Amino acid sequence: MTRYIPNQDDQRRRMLERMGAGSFEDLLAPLPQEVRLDRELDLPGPVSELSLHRQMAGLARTNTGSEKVCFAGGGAYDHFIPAAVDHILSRSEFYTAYTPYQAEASQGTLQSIFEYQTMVARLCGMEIANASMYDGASAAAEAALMAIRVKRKDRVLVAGTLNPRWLRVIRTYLDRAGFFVGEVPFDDGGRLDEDALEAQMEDGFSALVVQYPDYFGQVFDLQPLAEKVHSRGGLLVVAADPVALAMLKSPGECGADIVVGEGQSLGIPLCYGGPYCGFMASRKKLARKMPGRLIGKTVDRAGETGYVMTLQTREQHIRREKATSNICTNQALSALTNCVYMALLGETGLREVARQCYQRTHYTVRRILEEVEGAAVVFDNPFFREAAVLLPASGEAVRDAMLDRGYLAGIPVPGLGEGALLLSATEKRTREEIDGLAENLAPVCREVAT
Amino acid sequence: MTRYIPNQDDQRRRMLERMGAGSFEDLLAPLPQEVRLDRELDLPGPVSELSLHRQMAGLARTNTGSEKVCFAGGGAYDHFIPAAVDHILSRSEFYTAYTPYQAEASQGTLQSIFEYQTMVARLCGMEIANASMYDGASAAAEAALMAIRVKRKDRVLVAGTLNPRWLRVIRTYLDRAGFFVGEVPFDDGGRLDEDALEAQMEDGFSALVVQYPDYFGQVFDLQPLAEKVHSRGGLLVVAADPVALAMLKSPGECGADIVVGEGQSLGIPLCYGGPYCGFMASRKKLARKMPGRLIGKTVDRAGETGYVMTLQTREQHIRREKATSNICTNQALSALTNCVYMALLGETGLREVARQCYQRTHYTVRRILEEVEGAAVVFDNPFFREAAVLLPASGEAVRDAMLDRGYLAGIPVPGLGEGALLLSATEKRTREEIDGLAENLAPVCREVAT
Amino acid sequence: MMLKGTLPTIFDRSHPGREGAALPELDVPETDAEELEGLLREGPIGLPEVTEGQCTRHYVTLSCRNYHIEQGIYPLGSCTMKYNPKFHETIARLPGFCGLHPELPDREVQGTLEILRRLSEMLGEITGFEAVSLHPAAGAQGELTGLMVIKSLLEDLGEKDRDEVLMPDSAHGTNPASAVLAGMKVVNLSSDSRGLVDLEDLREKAGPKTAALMLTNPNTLGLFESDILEITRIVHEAGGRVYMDGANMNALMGIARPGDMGFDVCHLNLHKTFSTPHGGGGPGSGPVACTSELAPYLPHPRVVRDDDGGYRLIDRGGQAFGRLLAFAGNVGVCLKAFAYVLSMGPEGIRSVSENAVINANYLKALLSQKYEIPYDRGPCMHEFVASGGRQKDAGAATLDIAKRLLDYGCHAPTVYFPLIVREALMIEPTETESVESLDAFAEAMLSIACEVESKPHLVTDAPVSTPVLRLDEVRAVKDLCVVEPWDRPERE
Amino acid sequence: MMLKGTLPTIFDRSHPGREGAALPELDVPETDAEELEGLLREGPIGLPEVTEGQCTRHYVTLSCRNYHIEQGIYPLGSCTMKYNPKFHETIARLPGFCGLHPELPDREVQGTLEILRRLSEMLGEITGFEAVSLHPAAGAQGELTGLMVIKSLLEDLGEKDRDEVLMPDSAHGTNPASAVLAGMKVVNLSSDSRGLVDLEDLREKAGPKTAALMLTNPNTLGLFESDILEITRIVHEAGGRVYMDGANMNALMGIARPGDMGFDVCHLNLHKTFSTPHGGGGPGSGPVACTSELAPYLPHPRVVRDDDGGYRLIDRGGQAFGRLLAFAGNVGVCLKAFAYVLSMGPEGIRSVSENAVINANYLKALLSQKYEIPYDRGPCMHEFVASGGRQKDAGAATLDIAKRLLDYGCHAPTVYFPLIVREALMIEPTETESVESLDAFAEAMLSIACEVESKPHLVTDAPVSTPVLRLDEVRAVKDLCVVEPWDRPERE
Ligand SMILES: Cc1ncc(COP(=O)(O)O)c(C=O)c1O
Ligand SMILES: Cc1ncc(COP(=O)(O)O)c(C=O)c1O
Repeated sequence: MTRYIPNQDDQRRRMLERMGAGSFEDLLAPLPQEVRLDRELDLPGPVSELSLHRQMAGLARTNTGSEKVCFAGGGAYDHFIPAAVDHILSRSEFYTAYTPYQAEASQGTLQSIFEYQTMVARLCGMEIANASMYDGASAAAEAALMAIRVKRKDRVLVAGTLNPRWLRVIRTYLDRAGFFVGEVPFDDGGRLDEDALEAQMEDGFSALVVQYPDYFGQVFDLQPLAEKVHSRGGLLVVAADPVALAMLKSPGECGADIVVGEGQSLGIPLCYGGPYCGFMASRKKLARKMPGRLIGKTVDRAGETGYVMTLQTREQHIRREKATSNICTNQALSALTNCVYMALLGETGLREVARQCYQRTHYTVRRILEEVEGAAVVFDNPFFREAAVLLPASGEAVRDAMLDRGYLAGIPVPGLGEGALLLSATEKRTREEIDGLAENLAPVCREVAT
Repeated sequence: MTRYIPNQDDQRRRMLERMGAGSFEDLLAPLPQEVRLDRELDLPGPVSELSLHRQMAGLARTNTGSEKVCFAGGGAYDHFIPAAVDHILSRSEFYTAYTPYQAEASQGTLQSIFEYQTMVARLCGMEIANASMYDGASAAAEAALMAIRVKRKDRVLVAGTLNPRWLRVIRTYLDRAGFFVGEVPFDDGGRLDEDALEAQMEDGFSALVVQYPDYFGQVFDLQPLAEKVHSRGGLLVVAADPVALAMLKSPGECGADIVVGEGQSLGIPLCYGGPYCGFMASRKKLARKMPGRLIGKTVDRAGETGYVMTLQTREQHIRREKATSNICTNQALSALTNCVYMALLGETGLREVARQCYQRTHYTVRRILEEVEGAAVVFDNPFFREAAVLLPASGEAVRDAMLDRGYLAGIPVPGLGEGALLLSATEKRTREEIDGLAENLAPVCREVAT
Repeated sequence: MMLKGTLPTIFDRSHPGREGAALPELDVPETDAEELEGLLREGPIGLPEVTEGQCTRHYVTLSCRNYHIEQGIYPLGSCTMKYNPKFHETIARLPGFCGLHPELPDREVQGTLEILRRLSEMLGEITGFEAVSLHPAAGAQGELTGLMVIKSLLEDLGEKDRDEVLMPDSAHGTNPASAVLAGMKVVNLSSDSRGLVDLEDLREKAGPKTAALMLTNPNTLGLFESDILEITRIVHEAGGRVYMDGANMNALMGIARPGDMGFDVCHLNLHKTFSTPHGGGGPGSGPVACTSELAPYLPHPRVVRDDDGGYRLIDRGGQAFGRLLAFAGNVGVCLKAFAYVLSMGPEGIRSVSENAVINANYLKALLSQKYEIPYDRGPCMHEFVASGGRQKDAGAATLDIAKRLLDYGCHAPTVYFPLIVREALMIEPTETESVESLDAFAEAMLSIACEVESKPHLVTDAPVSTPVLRLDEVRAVKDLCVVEPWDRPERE
Repeated sequence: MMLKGTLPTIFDRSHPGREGAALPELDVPETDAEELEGLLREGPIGLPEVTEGQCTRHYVTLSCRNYHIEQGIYPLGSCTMKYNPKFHETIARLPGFCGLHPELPDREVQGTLEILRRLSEMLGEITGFEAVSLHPAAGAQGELTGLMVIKSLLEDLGEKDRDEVLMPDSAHGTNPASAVLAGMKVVNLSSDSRGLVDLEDLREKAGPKTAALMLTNPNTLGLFESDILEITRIVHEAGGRVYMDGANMNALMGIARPGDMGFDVCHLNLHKTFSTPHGGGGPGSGPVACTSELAPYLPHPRVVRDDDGGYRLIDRGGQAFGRLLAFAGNVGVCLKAFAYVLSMGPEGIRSVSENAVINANYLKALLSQKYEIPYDRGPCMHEFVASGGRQKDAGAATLDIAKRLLDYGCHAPTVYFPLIVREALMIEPTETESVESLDAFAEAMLSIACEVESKPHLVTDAPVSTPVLRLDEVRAVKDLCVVEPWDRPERE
């Protein structure tokens, strides 16, 4: 009947006979007549693979954005992905398997995720890491909830320099569960407002969530913040860019208690926002409060090393309403992607990615300041691979006009000023492309401004 | 040092120590100084994967031909290839393995090629088939040589309606080995010249090689020819289009002794001519004269079914100068491609491919005759999925002008007349594309003619 | 040929200086990073150093230690382990789709928006609902979304006190966990002797505090809730809404629709019913479909079609309860599900469910020769639950049977769920298994049942053919080790 | 977990009506095919009918019965089983390359022509020759090409009587077979006590009938022919040409060039030295490089670069001896080799050979603890030949050792070749194996040597861990069965 269903009429008849049913209708006996659908579904198809190919290729072509030279970041980056990554992910052994419920028949998934957890923990400078969350933003929200489980205060503070999308996700999760979010504003210099922070901490809180580097790319030492938060009895939750961690002091070293982040930059295609992969690492003593799956090392009957899902009593299928989270299916294949990517790039490769992102973004900013009269950086602090630039024209209008010239110039951040554009250059952006961006921005700003 | 070489300086030092060598230079002791290269090779690179990607994508873009709507055939066809084919071929188990010298560790390759041989034999209506040849043309040449081994006459006749490229290949193989090729011309009606054939057979011959359908797409019953050839003591070698065999009487049924052909249309991309895959099938009694590898079924020590390379005493690694051919590496992965393609399309699918090629090519010819004033078919015989059309302008000029309009309209065959174009439409050519071809041909013929 | 036992980790294969991927040289003038002094990482990160070949060999070797759907039957109940069409994987990798930055404005992403919109409509048609959100990343997040939607409506209606979620004791663990995450309380309903919702109990517990009933239908026993119209009526009359956990939708497509049964909202698992791969545990996608009453509360972002035919993402405003992910959702997964619906067409989609139901009933008939089938009063839907109770009494637990199946080259069913069946074996063959495959699986199960009687150690010692033998889960908890230990080199 | 023993064939999985791929409906008006009456096939073809899922599962399951390079070391001597870079596979699949019809005129295929031209030049530089043809599909066809080129030259020089090809007794089987196919006679040369060409014998046999000497260098013992300059001189003085079988070029790249040793022509195996995958036995590519004297005779087609920078295919005319394939050659393989040279660069290419040589010598040193190494008078090049003679005397043949290695998770070396070594084990580790991998292989070999001494049945009964046990090759010949039997249904 279709290319995905093997049994044919004669076989179905024989099967129905075997179970003593006269026809398929007999099997529907438990369904009241009133709920049975008495018509065919109103759906398109069926289409052959060749027609499907034509239709999908046509739709893909209308996604003109995929061909624009990308200077947008904001939590999703246009990185180079070695071909070997997809070779491994395309193994049906990995991508068609279920959650590793039968450990002895799932050592491939289990060991690779154990390796993933190890890499994430080392990158974050933490003792443990879990097997992945849906994305960075939901990982941050789950970290906030985790902090509440640990500290039992119903309020979590969030730095105003956090990615606004992430802030909305944290708000949604916490609001609906009956908890409170306090936003700590930043001052004109781009720094967290110390007084506001002090004041908010006074009121009692379980954790402060801070991004590192922050949404605007700024890098501040986390250590003083960690000390302050700890001295007030809270946990420090750091939302980190994993690429930055190859270059910057690890949050663990600075005193963070929980580190979360978005793994997209580690080998995952942009794909209009998903599937991505949230990571979460923490101090070991918090293990039992952690949401999500954890893979642990153990031995088999013969003493050989093997891996299993562990601390399952935290999870919904065992603990039900007392579970540390409702997460079940996570982003395992994306976590494997991160793992393989990090293994391929390795110690020096990932450092080099970080270095090039840093250098290329700095060069981009420099060239824009050279080319575009009246352009300025919004803040004057050290930044990593993302920068807010103030242009002499509406950020949104400039972005749109630049798209016509083949560039996605960045993300408008009107909150920082009408002309503010957040931009980022990865290792993929060549000098030519960067120069092209800067040289096109100048006339575009003039056009748009008038 | 590079991403493909694992050993590092410290490791190499330790290895050299272990074998008692002071340095790598010591290992070059057997090379006279005079033959050592005293400079670095003059080669480009090294380039990173990302740069390589840019360079290769750039080169691919200059291959403008890949985007033309393809109506060319002539032994290579633009067929639809289901995605599952590449999924299977991309298994490193298949594509990174060597020739299955250790049968117990190569059952994957061996069984699948056994299945391939079976499919080929059934398609051809023959009793046996081998594990593949380099391409259809060299398979035809090897079949001619095989016929000479069987019949011990040093001359082989070739129908003039054979693909001229194949004729050149047969000539090259036979000439160089000291054998003779007699070409049997065709008459104005597109049929083999019976008298010439009779005359050439008189002189003694080992085989007649005939294409089915012939180069111009024409289908003639092979049976009378087989009888004639056999009655004169020769073998009939049929060079067949495997897609046609899903629709037409099999050569085996018609009395062919050896059937060869090009497997490209069974799942292999066009790729500017290679790698393709020659197939060869024959009567069982000729097995010991066959060139190339043969996979056979057997049992293991426990009586379980397994597969091995068999009749190896025909092959070069055993029989050396007495081997039936010098072939060693063949086109195994392409044969696997054919196998998986045929399994996916299956009995009805391959028949449908044949039917659609037939119908679409006929529609194409009909539309051209409707649209292009003065166009005619060259021959008036039944044809399968290829047809020679005579246009009122130079075939080559028309082809070139049509390329500018986005069509590869066919292959000029000036031997049939200045305006002759050989064209073919597969199941991939939509009605819209066919109409477009015909409608563009009309003005192009006018333009070009003037 | 495959080596069994301990395998080195990728860290064991590392040697300083090896590289697996190189970048192009930096071609822009360098800034010296002195502004970052004191902020820079010192000492190694601890990532492995291997070549591309070593890396590939390591993970390919690891992969071969997995059971997977292209190896054999994978009858995990409640998981719908069907075949994942290959071409749909190709589609999701087309640069036009996977190269899209999520901050691109709508006009640059029309193809993807169109697909998201049309997929929503398809899923609405299949479930019988007005509106669909593709935002949730998995079933559990779908549940949370559905409950948040209900909660938002109730708040708007001024019914803040409704904070109880009723659910049967056979419910999947995510149901109670999601209810709590949505800030609600769980009230368990008992199942009756049929294995269905106990109407008496429901009538008793549904009341002014009821926010919702969460029901899986067919339920986790694989049984259709025959009283569904009565059930939804009771809850509605009590002022609550009814949530359907649609994990088992593979039983119903084209046959019956939640929207026509009185449900208000349901989630689907694209990674089950809609053939997208499970990926060893994700990513999935858990769209939520609901009535027009609930629609305004669905989360951001949503895709609408404008009068000019263009598609637009709505990411702010209205009554949406918020958002649960930074971006639109697991878009790549949605692409595959869209392709699946197109590939199947309406007849094919119904045929999926028909064949899923036939396959399950056939297997049930075969297995009932040796295994107890509780609640077996008539046909099941796409799955059924057997009990290993008889075998347990003979000395082999359901866990042992599961492990033994691995030796037979089959994956095990879901075990010990639902909780209301002793020694549960929850079996879902799916429609993509052939009758030959079902026969072979049944043969393995029956043969194991015989082993339990005659040579139980074969079963209790299983598995013996897997890369490792039975693993010690207790020890994994006791000596918790979730990251490879590392002697971090001292900083200079 | 993997099922051992007999596996059904794809035909066993077939059932009428199943389909694995569907075509779009025919959208053109139909011709009725009555003109074909009497010419149509009647009755079924006999192809299987399976779904995409069944097909995929079948071949994926089969694939798991293969040993492969991403599983472990594959030290087949003379085969250069190195790692196949993944990105090069991606390249060959770019539509811009794989979508090109071979009858397209030059202007439409400039990218591919440029690559073919530049690859020719690179290979010319690596081998030290003037001209290169990428036409031959594999090494053996390269040999044939090389010999035909020599033959054509000799004919032009009026030296038709030169029809003897000299070759050492250690030559690969394709060498004599190719000579015969080129219409020449084979004259064997003996090897001397060093394992090298016996100069005396050569001087004796080289003469007025000599068309060519065919020599593998390093030879099949892995030894460099130290007298190579003298050898080529002798042949040239006798009026012959010298052909190098370049299958072992992995030993020499960037270190020494055949063109600088006095060779006239040589072939390369891109599927060995240049990292393109072997595909389970092909496709490969066997380019031929030669001196300017021989260049005019190289086969069609060739690619030239015109003054305007455009590339052009020459497919007719000149002195070319003809063609051996319908089209240009195994172009897809050439693309990968081109990418490989670019990826490596000049230093990397030399480093390939350096590491290949170091790896071989290291392994030789380790194995010499237990295995006899004949002709071991100094360093080997990229491979070496051990003898299992000692073990044979103890009761286990080289074949047994080879099979036993499979149980250790390693592939076996090439065995019983070259013929001049008793119980030969020809071992080529390649540069892409790490020292850890070499150590593990040596450990396996040494451990097997111990087994031969203490528990020889472990070796003679091997393999036991493979999907099937030792196979009966004799029976495969006796009861020849190369296609699955089929009861062709009678025609109605
Ligand atoms: C009945 C049921 N509900 C909910 C879920 C949760 O879905 P997900 O794993 O996609 O979060 C599952 C998955 O196993 C399930 O079987
Ligand atoms: C020394 C030698 N010469 C020639 C060949 C033949 O090469 P191919 O198999 O590519 O035809 C081989 C391949 O095994 C070889 O090892």
